[in-house]
Amino acid sequence: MDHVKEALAVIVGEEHVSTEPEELYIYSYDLGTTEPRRPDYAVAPRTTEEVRRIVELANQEKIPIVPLGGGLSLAGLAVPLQGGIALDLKRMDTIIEVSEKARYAVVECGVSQGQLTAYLEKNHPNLMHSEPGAPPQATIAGNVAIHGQGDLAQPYGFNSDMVNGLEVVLPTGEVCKFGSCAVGANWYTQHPLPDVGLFLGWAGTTGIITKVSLKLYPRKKIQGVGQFVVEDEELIPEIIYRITHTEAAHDVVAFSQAIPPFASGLHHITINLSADSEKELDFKMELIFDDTLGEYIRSGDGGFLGFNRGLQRPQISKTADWRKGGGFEYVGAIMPVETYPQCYRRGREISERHDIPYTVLGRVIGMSHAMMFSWTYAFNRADLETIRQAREALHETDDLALELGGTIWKPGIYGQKLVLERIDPNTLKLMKKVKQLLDPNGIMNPGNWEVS
Amino acid sequence: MTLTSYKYADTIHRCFRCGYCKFPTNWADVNNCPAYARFRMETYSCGGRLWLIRAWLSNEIEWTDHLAKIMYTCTACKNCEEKCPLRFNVDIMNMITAVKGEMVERGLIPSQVKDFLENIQRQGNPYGKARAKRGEWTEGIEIPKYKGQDFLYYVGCVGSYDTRAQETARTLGKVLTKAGVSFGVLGGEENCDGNEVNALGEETLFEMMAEENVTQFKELGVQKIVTLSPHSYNTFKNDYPLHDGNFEVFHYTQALRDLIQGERLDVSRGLNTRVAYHDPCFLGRWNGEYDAPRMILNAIPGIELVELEKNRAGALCCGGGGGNFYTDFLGGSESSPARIRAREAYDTGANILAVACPNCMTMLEDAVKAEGLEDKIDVKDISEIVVEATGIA
Amino acid sequence: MAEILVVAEHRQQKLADITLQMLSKGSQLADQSGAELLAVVIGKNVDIYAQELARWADRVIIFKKDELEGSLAEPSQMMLSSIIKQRRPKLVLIGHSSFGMDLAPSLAIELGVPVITDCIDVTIVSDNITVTRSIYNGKLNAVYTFVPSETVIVTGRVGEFEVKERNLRGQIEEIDYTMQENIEYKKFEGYIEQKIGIVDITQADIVVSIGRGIKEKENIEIAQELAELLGGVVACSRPIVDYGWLPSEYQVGLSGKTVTPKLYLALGISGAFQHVVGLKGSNMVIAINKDPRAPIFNIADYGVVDDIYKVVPALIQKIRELKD
Amino acid sequence: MYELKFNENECLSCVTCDCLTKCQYMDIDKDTARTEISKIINGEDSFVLHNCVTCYACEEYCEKGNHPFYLIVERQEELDIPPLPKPLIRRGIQTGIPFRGEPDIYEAKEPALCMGVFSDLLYLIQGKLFDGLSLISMDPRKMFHYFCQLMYLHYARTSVIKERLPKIIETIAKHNATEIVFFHDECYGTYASYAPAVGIEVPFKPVHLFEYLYNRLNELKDEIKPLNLKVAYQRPCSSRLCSDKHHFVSDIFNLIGVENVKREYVDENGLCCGGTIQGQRREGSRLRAADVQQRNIDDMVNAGTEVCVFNCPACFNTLAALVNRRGIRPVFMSDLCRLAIGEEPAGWR
Amino acid sequence: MDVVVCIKRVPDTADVVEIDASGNDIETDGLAFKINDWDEYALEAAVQLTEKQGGSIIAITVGPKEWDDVLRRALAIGADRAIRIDQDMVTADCYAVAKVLEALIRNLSYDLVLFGAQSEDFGSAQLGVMVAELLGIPHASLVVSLQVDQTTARIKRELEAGTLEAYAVELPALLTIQTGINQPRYISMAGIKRAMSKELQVISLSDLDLTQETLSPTVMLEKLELPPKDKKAELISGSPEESAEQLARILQNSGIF
Repeated sequence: MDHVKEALAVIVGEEHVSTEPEELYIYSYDLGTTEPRRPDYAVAPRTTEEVRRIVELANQEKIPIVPLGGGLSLAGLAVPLQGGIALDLKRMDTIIEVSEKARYAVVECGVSQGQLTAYLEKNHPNLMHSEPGAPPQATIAGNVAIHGQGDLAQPYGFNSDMVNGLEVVLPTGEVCKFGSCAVGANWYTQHPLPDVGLFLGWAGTTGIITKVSLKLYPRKKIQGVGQFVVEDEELIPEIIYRITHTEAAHDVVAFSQAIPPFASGLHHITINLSADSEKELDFKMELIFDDTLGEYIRSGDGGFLGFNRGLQRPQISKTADWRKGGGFEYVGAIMPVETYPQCYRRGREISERHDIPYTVLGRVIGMSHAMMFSWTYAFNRADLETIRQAREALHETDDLALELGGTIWKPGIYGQKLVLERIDPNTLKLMKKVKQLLDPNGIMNPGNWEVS
Repeated sequence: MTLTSYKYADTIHRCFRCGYCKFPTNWADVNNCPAYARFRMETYSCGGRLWLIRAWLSNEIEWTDHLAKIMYTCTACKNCEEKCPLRFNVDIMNMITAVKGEMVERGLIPSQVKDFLENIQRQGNPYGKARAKRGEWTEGIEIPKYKGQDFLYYVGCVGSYDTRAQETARTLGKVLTKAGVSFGVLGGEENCDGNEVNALGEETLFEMMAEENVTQFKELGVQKIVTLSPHSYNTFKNDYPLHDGNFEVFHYTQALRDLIQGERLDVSRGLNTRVAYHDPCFLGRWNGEYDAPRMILNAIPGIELVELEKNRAGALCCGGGGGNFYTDFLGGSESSPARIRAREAYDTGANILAVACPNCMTMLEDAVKAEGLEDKIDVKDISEIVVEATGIA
Repeated sequence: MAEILVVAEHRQQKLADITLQMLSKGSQLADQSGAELLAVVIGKNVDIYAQELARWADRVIIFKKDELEGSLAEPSQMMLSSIIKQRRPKLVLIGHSSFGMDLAPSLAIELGVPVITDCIDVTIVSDNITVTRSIYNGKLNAVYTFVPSETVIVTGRVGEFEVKERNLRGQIEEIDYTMQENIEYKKFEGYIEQKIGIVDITQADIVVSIGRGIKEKENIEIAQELAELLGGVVACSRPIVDYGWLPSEYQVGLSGKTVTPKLYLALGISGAFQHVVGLKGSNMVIAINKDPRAPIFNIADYGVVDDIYKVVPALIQKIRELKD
Repeated sequence: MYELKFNENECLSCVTCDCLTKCQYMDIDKDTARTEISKIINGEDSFVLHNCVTCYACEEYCEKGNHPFYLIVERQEELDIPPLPKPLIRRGIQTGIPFRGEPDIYEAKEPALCMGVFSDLLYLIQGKLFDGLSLISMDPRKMFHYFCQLMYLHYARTSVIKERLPKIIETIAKHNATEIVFFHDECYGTYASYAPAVGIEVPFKPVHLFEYLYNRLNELKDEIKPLNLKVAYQRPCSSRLCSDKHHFVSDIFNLIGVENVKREYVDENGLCCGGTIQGQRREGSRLRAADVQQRNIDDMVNAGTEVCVFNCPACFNTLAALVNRRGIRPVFMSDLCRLAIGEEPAGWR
Repeated sequence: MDVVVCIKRVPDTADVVEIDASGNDIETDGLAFKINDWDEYALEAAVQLTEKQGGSIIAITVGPKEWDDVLRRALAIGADRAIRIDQDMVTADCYAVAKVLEALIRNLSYDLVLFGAQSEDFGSAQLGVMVAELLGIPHASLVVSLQVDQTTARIKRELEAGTLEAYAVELPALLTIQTGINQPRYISMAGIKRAMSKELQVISLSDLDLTQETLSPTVMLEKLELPPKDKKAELISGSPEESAEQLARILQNSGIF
């Protein structure tokens, strides 16, 4: 047995480290189009201390570490581009604390979105967190590490804006806390101390987030989704502007897709509402669907499709089966809401050029401050040609996003390159300094955000 | 090697590995895949398995003992089929069983599975105990041999050989007698039902066993069967018809429910206690019977039935399915599914963890002990609870 | 005068224990039946064994052949058959060892005399030799006699015959034997020594040993845990090595190591003799096994008939409690 | 091209004008009715064309078996007075496009039952009542090949119906069943009423689900245990196309021993579920629908309804949750019947 | 590389073995029978050899009709054909059996003859070596490693105390195989069924020019008896926890901790 494996086994226990071809195979794959790359070790630690010791070891041995939670980024961020240790953090799944009154939850990095949702439903029915559309095994920490957004993005912004504090294992092995928790025991605020921006959005290249304190928000008794449909994409920015102006909606998402046919060429806007009473609900419904959108209905340009109570849990993975192919990947970009019409038209062109049924979606972030616009490309895992097509389409879309004045969210290698080419040189310099300072041996998820 | 024969070669790539297969009905944790709960590496999740099968089919990985073990840690609990949002989900079990079949054909199976199947071939039970001793569980009690009564009471291997499960088998015998049911057992002439053999991928062996049993049942004029084990129930009900064995099959909880509702079994004596019921996979997810056992428990005065957090279609498997009650790939750890389940049961505050399957019984009773909870919660079979409620000594 | 011949076995400048066991049995039988005990030793500078052999045997015959190496079954057969033909001993005793297994059957065929192997007892009553064998994995004994024959060959099970010191001064004679053929068809290529593992189980005071009953490789951990708790080491019986779950240096028994600990804790070990011979020297043997009929219970001081998974974790817990 | 068979003279000579005077969504007296009808007949604009909630009821009100509703809808299309906003109409029309390959055509044994576009509701036709039926349109991916299209009456797009329906009929006919029970009475209405009305030929005999249920229940009479429930029936718009079958509702209720509560909005006066109204273009449609639903459910509650019985999955989708919130249990007729013969339908738990 | 593998059918003694009325045989009613463990390793070794370098495998045995099942199994494992000498010799002495086998093998073409090192039932571990001597070919017992080229077998024998010894043995040779030399594969029911089509030849003693007389025994089984329970463990009873409790005390009192 090689000495690194032995050392790892001492840290996490024999059962939680593997060099077997099977584990290495599975951890070499992302669910998207990224080429696989085998790690040398698959390791599943249980505690921050174990993570710390693994990082120490990796520094001595100069072995890369690639942390992953759900491993669902799709952009290949969890593929060990330069081998090393695939660090599966899902065993670190304790929900440490929920503060009902201060509305926050402290969780270990392996806690999944679904786990927190279920936990809150059961124990804190008046609280909710901003849950992304990803499958429920996506983790809280992974999501903030890539600036994810969830179904509360419209009123409250990015999930990474909801961070109250972090515990991070630095690439050199120190364990640091950020936010109020660094001073006292409480995890109730990130400010006014020096901010934690050195780790959010870095996709695990500057450290391993081991604990997160996440803001929670009021969850009202009645949850529901209203749907509004328009034919003319040009209307979308204005409609979104008006809806957000009411401050009465939660999640606001506009989408259009080729399959199923009913959605083709149309734009569905889903509007999540919540209320504690029928009265409040009626008021909000009237405010949005009659007062705000009524004129579109009367003119015949927009249609009210109805309102359903209860929140449908998103099952985005169904997209993967459209071509009976078990795969899809998307480019998500943070775009100005005004660009929705071009995003739709140009995206549709790209899809049709690569003959992939088009799927586009814009989720409003903040009060129309921005939207996360995604172009999704399904492929057939068993058909390399379709994977190649999808990959091309994705790259063209990366270019498009920047061309339209947007920024790519959780870009893969190709997108990262584009961003770094365009980024302000001084910012780039600073990023280099930060990276070199934090990760002198360059062991953290190397190949990603390679600024040096 | 390429598995030209592999039946699902053109669908297996459709798994996206999104991970729904790991979840209970609510999303409380990712531990509802027993094997994944035990080992917590992606390879042991249903998705991991499907990807590995595909990799094996396409020669991306070689066969290894480890690969075989990963496949055989699947307890065939069907949680994945229940939770997978994609349309091919109905085939997931078959996909895994089929690859086990390939391994069986090549003889590439873990030693424990080899022992299991060879013991079956030799002695007709997984334990390798003497075929001749199969009837011994009936010693010391009045239990009629089957000769044309209304019901054949089929006990199965675990009930026939496992000392704890033997008690259950005898108890159920008493209850049926008390209710005046006309039934009989095969005792030493009983043969293994083959449900696990099938799940382990030994298709041909299973077919032989099924055909032998069908012939025997027909010769004896069997029409209705009541089984102790949901595993037997499952294969009699769903597989035997394909081997021209069409019998009216009941799991004993269905029979007891009818007896109680038909007032042939008086449980009015009652039992003052708190009971949590564990759904066996082969009764629940495999055959959709979630209510019969609950109806029985609810019919007993004094019993407060509480639900485990994961119940019905979202129940966590005891880890004993797919032969694992014998091969025990998931044993020996705090994260063994049975021990997780034992802790969940304890958290409900129940005094009794009720089971309706001899495999669950042995798995969970051991787990309760391993967790040091034996003074806090008893594992009892529903028939044993009924016996107390009827006041049969 | 009638003779009983014991074939001495040695390897790497050491006389095998089995030889002393055979000599002890042989001399006892010789006394009873008023026969002479003859010890024969064959091989490379075997004169070094002469004195020791002479303490048991009335006569020691040495075939010194320095060109001979390895376990010598074939050359031994040649020389033995010659001397047996010439001296006609009534009984030839050989250890049922790797050496004896290679030698005895073919020797018997060559001489056309009866042979019974792996005996756990030999008696001579009024010239009739009776032997007992242990069969069906220790579940039964079988008693055998021979058809009348000038010479019979018996091989004795290792560890079954107690060594009783004697202090004769048997006479030593060296025979110079010239081999008609030198053995081309079977070339010795050397010994492969057991690599000493990380732990040397032969030196341990406490041995927690696991057998087939452990069922699953991962479960070795609980044995490990118990061993560590008691400051001992883990060992195992043959199946565990055959499964490839532990390297062979952890194996106790005939083909493995012989251990002499204060405590030998046998977990899920049935107790086949090949294993049991390796732990005879233990002060205390405790066995935990599901099967009440497991032979291990015949040699253990204490036994628990139960599943090791139920008992061992509980035991670990209890020991912890008692410790603090 | 297919032509609506509408007898103008008979209509113009009508004394009652029930079609409009009985309308529950427009308050119209006889004289206004007469003038508006003649406008409609002559292809002129009329407020009726704008205010119609497309509830189908006038098809039933018309004593002469003329087709006032079909006429209204044709005129709405001709004069481009769509009752719904454009995007909803386009969405609706696109919904009917099959996109998951061709259906597999097999010989259906008699009696056959066609699920139409409700293939994923197979759980509603389980048990003894449906034993031995051979099913048509069981695959949700192929169900739009069996879509009766009549929904487009709500969209004022009879052109689409006329264009697509023959192909659909052809597909169903390929299964070679002479008698076909239709799960949804919108399908039944299509083949029993609409197709003949516009002269599309139907080569099989449609059977109404309730008629089938009623007969099966009679066969299983001795297994029926009276349910003793107080029920209200939510009449779907399409049942107005086959009012001759409506009596089976009460026949079945009598057979299975449930009490059809006395209430205002029953039978001829039944109210629309509001599903289509809420999306209409006309000012205040959403609130109008809410009001209709409110009145409908209040009426059920006041009549002491325990169970609200549905035939149409669309009504069920719009109303089930609402009635439930008012303590009334929503259930499909088929499940209610299964309950009566001692089965335990999944929909009941 | 042509290999002859000699196999035996033995009772599955998982459960208790009882002595029958005669006193010198066991009660076979209700016993299941199987191929001798060691022989399965021998067959696997043969199959692995021929899989690598081609050649054929003949499985042979001496026994009555029922013994066909182990030959079928051998065929399923990979033997090309099988021969059964139709003669019940379960209680006969090894010498006689050796003579019969030798008479058969002598007429077969082979480079290698493999036996299991011993049998599960009587375990005399002598038959193979006797046959070798009768055939006049080199032999080695307790083989735990085997590599073969055209003329030689490179083998390792298992000695005591974990030591092995290596030999180069000229072919043709006879080896007795020790467990652990390989991992015998599982034989599926389908495999056994397929093997039904393979040739299973049955011959009689006379076919080998042997008579009962030539097989007169050299040793006699007088009786079977239960082994004396010299020393029996003091059994600790009770629930796992109770026994654990007692054990812990015993260990503590004897100063183990």
